Amino acid sequence: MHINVWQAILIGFVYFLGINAQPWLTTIGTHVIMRPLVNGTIVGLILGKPVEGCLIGAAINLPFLAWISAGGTVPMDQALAGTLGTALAIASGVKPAAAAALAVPLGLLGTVIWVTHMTVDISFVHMADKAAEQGNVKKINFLNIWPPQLIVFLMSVIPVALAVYFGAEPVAHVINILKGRPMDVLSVIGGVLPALGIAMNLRAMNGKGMIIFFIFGFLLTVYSGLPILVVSAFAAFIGYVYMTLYFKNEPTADQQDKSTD
Amino acid sequence: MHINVWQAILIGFVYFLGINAQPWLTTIGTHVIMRPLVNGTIVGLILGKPVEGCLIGAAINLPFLAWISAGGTVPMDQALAGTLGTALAIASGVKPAAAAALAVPLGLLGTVIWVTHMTVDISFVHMADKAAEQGNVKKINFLNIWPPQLIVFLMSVIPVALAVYFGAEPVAHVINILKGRPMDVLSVIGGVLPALGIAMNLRAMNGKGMIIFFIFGFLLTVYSGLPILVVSAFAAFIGYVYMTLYFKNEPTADQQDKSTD
Amino acid sequence: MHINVWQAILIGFVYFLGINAQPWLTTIGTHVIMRPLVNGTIVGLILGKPVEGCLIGAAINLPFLAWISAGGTVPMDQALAGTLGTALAIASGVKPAAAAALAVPLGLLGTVIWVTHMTVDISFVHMADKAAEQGNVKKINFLNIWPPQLIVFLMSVIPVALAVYFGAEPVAHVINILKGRPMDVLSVIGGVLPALGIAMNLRAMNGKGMIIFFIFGFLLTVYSGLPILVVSAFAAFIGYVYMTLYFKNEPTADQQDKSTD
Amino acid sequence: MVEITRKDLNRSFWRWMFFSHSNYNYERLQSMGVTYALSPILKKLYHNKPDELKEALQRHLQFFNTEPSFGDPILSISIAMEEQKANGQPIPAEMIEGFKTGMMGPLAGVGDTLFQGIIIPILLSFTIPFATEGNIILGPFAYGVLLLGIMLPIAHWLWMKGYYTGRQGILELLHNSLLQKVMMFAQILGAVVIGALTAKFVTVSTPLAIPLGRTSLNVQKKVLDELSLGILPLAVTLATYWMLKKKLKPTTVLLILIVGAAVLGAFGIIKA
Amino acid sequence: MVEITRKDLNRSFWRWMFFSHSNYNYERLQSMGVTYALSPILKKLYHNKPDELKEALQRHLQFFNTEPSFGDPILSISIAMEEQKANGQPIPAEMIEGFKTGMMGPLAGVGDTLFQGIIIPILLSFTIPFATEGNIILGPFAYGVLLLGIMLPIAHWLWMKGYYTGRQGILELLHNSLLQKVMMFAQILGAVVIGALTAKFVTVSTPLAIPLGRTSLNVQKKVLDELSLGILPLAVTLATYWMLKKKLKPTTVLLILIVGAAVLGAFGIIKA
Amino acid sequence: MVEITRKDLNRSFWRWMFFSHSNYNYERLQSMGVTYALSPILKKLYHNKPDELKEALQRHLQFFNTEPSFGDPILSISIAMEEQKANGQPIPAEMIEGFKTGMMGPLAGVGDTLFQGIIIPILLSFTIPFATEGNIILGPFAYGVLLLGIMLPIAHWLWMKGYYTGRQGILELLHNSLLQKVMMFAQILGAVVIGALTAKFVTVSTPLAIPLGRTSLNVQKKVLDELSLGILPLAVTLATYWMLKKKLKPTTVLLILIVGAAVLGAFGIIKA
Ligand SMILES: OC[C@H]1O[C@H](O)[C@@H](O)[C@@H](O)[C@@H]1O
Ligand SMILES: OC[C@H]1O[C@H](O)[C@@H](O)[C@@H](O)[C@@H]1O
Ligand SMILES: OC[C@H]1O[C@H](O)[C@@H](O)[C@@H](O)[C@@H]1O
Repeated sequence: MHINVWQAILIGFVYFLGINAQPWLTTIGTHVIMRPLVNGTIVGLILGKPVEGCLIGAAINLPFLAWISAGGTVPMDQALAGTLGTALAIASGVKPAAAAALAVPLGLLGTVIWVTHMTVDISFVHMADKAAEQGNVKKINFLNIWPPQLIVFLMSVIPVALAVYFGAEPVAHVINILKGRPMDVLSVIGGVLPALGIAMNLRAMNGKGMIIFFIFGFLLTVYSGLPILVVSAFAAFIGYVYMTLYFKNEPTADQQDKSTD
Repeated sequence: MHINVWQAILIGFVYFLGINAQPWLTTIGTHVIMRPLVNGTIVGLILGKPVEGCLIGAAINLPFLAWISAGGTVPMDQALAGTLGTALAIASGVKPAAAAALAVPLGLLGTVIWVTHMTVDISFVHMADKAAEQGNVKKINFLNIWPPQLIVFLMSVIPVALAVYFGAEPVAHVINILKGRPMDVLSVIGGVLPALGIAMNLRAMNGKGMIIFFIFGFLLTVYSGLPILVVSAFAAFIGYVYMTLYFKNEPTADQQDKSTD
Repeated sequence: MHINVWQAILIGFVYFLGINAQPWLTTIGTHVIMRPLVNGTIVGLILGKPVEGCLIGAAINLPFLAWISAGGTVPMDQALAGTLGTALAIASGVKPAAAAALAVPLGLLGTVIWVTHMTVDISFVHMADKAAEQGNVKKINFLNIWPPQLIVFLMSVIPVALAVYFGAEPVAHVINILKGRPMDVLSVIGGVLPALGIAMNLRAMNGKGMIIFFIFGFLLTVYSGLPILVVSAFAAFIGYVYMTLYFKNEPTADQQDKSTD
Repeated sequence: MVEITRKDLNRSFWRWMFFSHSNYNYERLQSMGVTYALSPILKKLYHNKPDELKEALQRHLQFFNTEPSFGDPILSISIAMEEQKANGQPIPAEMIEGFKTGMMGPLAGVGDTLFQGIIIPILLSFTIPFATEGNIILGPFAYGVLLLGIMLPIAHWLWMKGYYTGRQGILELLHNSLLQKVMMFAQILGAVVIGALTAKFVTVSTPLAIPLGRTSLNVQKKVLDELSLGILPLAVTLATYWMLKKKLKPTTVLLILIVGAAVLGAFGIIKA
Repeated sequence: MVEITRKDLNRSFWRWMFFSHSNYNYERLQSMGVTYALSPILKKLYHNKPDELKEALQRHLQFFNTEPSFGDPILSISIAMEEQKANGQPIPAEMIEGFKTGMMGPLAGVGDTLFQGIIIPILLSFTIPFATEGNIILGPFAYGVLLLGIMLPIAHWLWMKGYYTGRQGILELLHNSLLQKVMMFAQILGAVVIGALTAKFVTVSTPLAIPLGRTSLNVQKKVLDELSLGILPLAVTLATYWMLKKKLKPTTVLLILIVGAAVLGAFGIIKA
Repeated sequence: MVEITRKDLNRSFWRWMFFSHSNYNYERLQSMGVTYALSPILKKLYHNKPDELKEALQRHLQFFNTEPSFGDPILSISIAMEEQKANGQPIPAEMIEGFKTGMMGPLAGVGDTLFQGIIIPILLSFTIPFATEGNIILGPFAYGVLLLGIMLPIAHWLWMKGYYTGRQGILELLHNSLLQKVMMFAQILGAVVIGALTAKFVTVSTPLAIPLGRTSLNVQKKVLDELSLGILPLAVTLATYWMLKKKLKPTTVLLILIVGAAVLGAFGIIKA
């Protein structure tokens, strides 16, 4: 399908909003818009295909399940994978699993923008130091928002808009050539990639026992066929019992509550 | 169907036996006969339709699941709902759920009899005081049983027998008029009422954690489709494990047993 | 089917290897070959019907599930039941359950061989005492292996080979006569016998609580229909949780590991 | 010296079991049942002492109330005390009275919770499902047999235990972790079982369908069931629980349920 | 005496929520976000004291970094300290600075684990399954609403709690077993849920068939599925976990997965 | 000074593994196996001291019995003691003898329970189901491989651990909660697994039908299965367990089972 200039620019803007810790409800807002689940859907909306965007975004999101940014590190840029990836996938009519295989590597590219941003911003801090010497609060406030955000804005909107506008056709062409076996291989990759997100999450949880609970969840789901929400209701039950028994000898605010009601 | 005089009187007598804490194995016997599950079946037996009585009695019993009489309070009179309700329902051929919706409110009526009983009985206590002054054991024993029981007997058998004998036809008539939409609404009510018995029971158990176990039981049943006996076998397993782990550091008679066998 | 001389002798040799604690990887090897599951299959292999051997061996093995030899006691001789039983069952074409009913009593017979062995061997100990006085290490070593093993060899290979060679036909004949009702009764017995092995195992585990876990495993399997391996995965989960909560206050090497990784 | 025999004890026990509430009243509650149950023993103990008999009768005609089965050791221990008193031990009347009024509350609390709050609902939960299929044997009959089979032996065991081990024995029992363990086990069992009961017997769903152009969205199947099967019955039950927690009277809640179900049912928003 | 009002606190809170990272940089990280958020309060406190205002601005322009939502009480407590200082209490600048640098690490640790490591993955696990069926409402929309509905109230509550109960209140919270309980509960929930996710979304099986004379042995159905359904997805996930444990970088692992899947897929050893 | 090398230790280990029971007898049990296993080491240690060699041989020809795999560190520790003795340390013969007889009981107890009572039944439970479908690889073969793969490494590890950490190391192991944890875990696993085994392999049901007028009541389907599926197999197994608990000999129980099943089967009361 064809993508027009305005759509391309809007998609670039979605990417801008999804960059790690961007303003407009900083870490909170961006924990939402950064996720391909969300920005993929928005991109789909812009292109008039929200459901496709949702399906593809969800697929791209899985390998980023446990994406953690701590201390300013950004392991991969899922916002780029989500926005650009979804846009190109919709434009060339790829299935979600293959789309994920194609989009995830884009996440590696995006970190360049983040590093540049965090480097350039240093100069504004030094200006702020001077403003502080003069007690110029207004200037500090201005420096915190306008110059750095303008730069990120340009650095994010322009390249993404260009990539979407000019990239859609060639990518669709290449995809067309790949039909058949190569496309199947992409699906295989797409089917395996979610393992990364899950494994990273497991490691982030960091505790031997968690592997046991993880395998339990896996087997319960595989053999019962229950939906995830129901599995998680049972998990909550188990978690509650485990937690209660584990901490039973340590009085908490909670228990004191109990004894008085 | 037609109910004859003797059946009506017998049903009244069943109600007499089912009043809270009546003699003939006081609290123990009446914990049995008081329950609509039981007296409904007996009423059915008297009317020659034991299975119908059983079905209706069970339905009427659910909202009274957690009926608790403590310190002489009687929240509702389930014996009246069970006996009179089942008799009238059988007489007019109502389905169990609708029967429950009709019978439960009768339970409110019955408390009048109980309150009267507990008030009138005071006078016999005062007579007993006098007998005690004279050391007249025989008289005290007589006063404990004959006068008060005669009064309850009349107070319970007569009105119920009358209600059953004269009520059956008009009730059946009204029910006949209600066929269709109004009857459906009664079924809706009957479907919701068991929630009361269950909720009262939950509250009587009194402990935050119990809600969690309750929801677990609900979800397990809904998603596994297992019969209640089997669910309760699993519940017993969980209860055993929980209890053992909870009390593991406190030696009990039980554990001392263990170490020696 | 016909069993030839060499097959009979080989089967006798399998029995020799399967006698409690025989050499060639003593207790370890014989914990393997002693089991009807294993020696039944080997016998099947010798007779050219490995799958039948496997099926019958498995059936015979169940009542011996918790066979425990402690301090040299040998409650029953499962190796004889497994080898001779499988050989005769294959020869007469009996179904596994009935085969088990026929073979298990053979286990009682076999203990005679074991007792003889442990009695005769005493004489070699006395010879070894003398060798020790002379510091004759070589002789002690010889006495530990050759004389006793030769005796067990003869005592085990000969009778079993004879029983297999000459017994096959008469047994097949008898079995043929038993077809119909008597055979059904054998199947009934065979269906009940595994209870013995399981019950002995339960007792060996020795702890009230284990009955609860046992019943849980039973009900879970009966109502879920899951294969045993999957049930045991869930059991492992439960065991892990139970164990962790049970020992949570006692630091172990394991936990110290955890805190440093 | 007068001695209470096992037979005396049993006789008293059955008198109590049968007639504890026959003259139940607002002024003294179970006092006449108590006196009735103890009277043969009092007669025996104070055989030739009419004054002491009178005092004893008056003593036990005082206010008394407890859970009849679980609280019965209070009476058998009182018997033991009366026996010692009759045989010359220096036991003042106040001691017996104080003991009775001191113990009747705690034992009623535990007993009511255990029997009426846990065991009976569990037994009903086991048997009602059979009854709703018309099975009288596994339904009402099994309920009655199981209930008597559980409660009578407990009551009798406690009565004897009370007389023979005395106050100390009963207090130990109350604080023993065995009782706590049984309570916890029964509570968990009960909670899960009434959860199962909710799943089977609270029935409510919605027939609503939201029109979406040519097709329409089945709210029950496409929304509620996606979140969880049976979410409406569960919600109704939890809402009822919440109302009770907010101290609404059961009769009020009953009314709310009836009117609510009637209105929503009449407007076709819910169905059975 | 200048007093900080609830309105002042709220204003600062939202400034922090919106612009904590707008000039995020390698030298001082969130320092400018902090100064931006606190500046209205500093202006109010040091209204007629330009020198003290300058010092305060410089103080907060120093290096600072924490988890913005969970670590925000550090800032509200700093506000309380600045208020006392402005009102003449002997609070040296070093105390405020020391407090900030001392607390930012621990709170970032707990906060990152709780939010990014547990809550967000759980919410994604709940909503992605709906999204893969094209359900936008229960998918991305529900994700966003739930996340904001959980994180914003926590952040705001902590901010207020910080100002009103001070350092002590926050330390208690950190060591309280309630926090540990919540963490453990959430971890278990999370672990089970991502196990379920693995079952639903990691897809890999083998089309291999071992020829056995005339028939052939379907490896997937006759061998792998006999051991456990989904054993390949589980193995792949655990292998990935193991690689990460061996300190391989995520990007390296990503590469290994892509190349591995491509090669095995191309040779027809595995399929999606 | 004579030194025992790793190679010496390994040699002894395998001699023990292979021939511990080759001359097993009622008088001294494993004593000749012990002497056989230790003899190369004794020869080396007391190379030029024929008298001490004789004494050592006689020492180890004394009564000895333990679980060969789990109890093997007793022998490797004895080796360490003999080594020190040979090198002049003041170790009296009684010390070595006392150590052996003191340790052989406890280690046999734990070892027999762990291996024969738990691990072997579990492995059989895993593999027999495959065997009953004729799968030789996942059946008997897997059983053998898994058993050796578990027991041999444990035996070898303990042997080495015994020599190098000595008595102290083994005692610590025995009282360490790790061993208790493993035992508990294995017991629970085992109990559940043999429960599953009961469900799959104890087969008994009733063909009885109670005539009720024109129709008849299928006892299995309408009564037993309503209470619980598989209630007869479970009952038979628990009854068997109960008989064993009542100290009946396994052979007696075997007889009861056979006769009982035969009679009930012949009269058509039960079927397979
Ligand atoms: O680690 C604390 C904090 O550091 C940076 O500000 C970002 O990476 C945040 O996402 C993170 O929460
Ligand atoms: O509360 C103790 C006791 O009080 C009254 O006697 C009745 O309500 C009983 O049902 C109850 O057990
Ligand atoms: O009890 C220890 C040990 O005794 C004998 O050697 C045999 O019965 C072994 O199987 C057992 O392990």
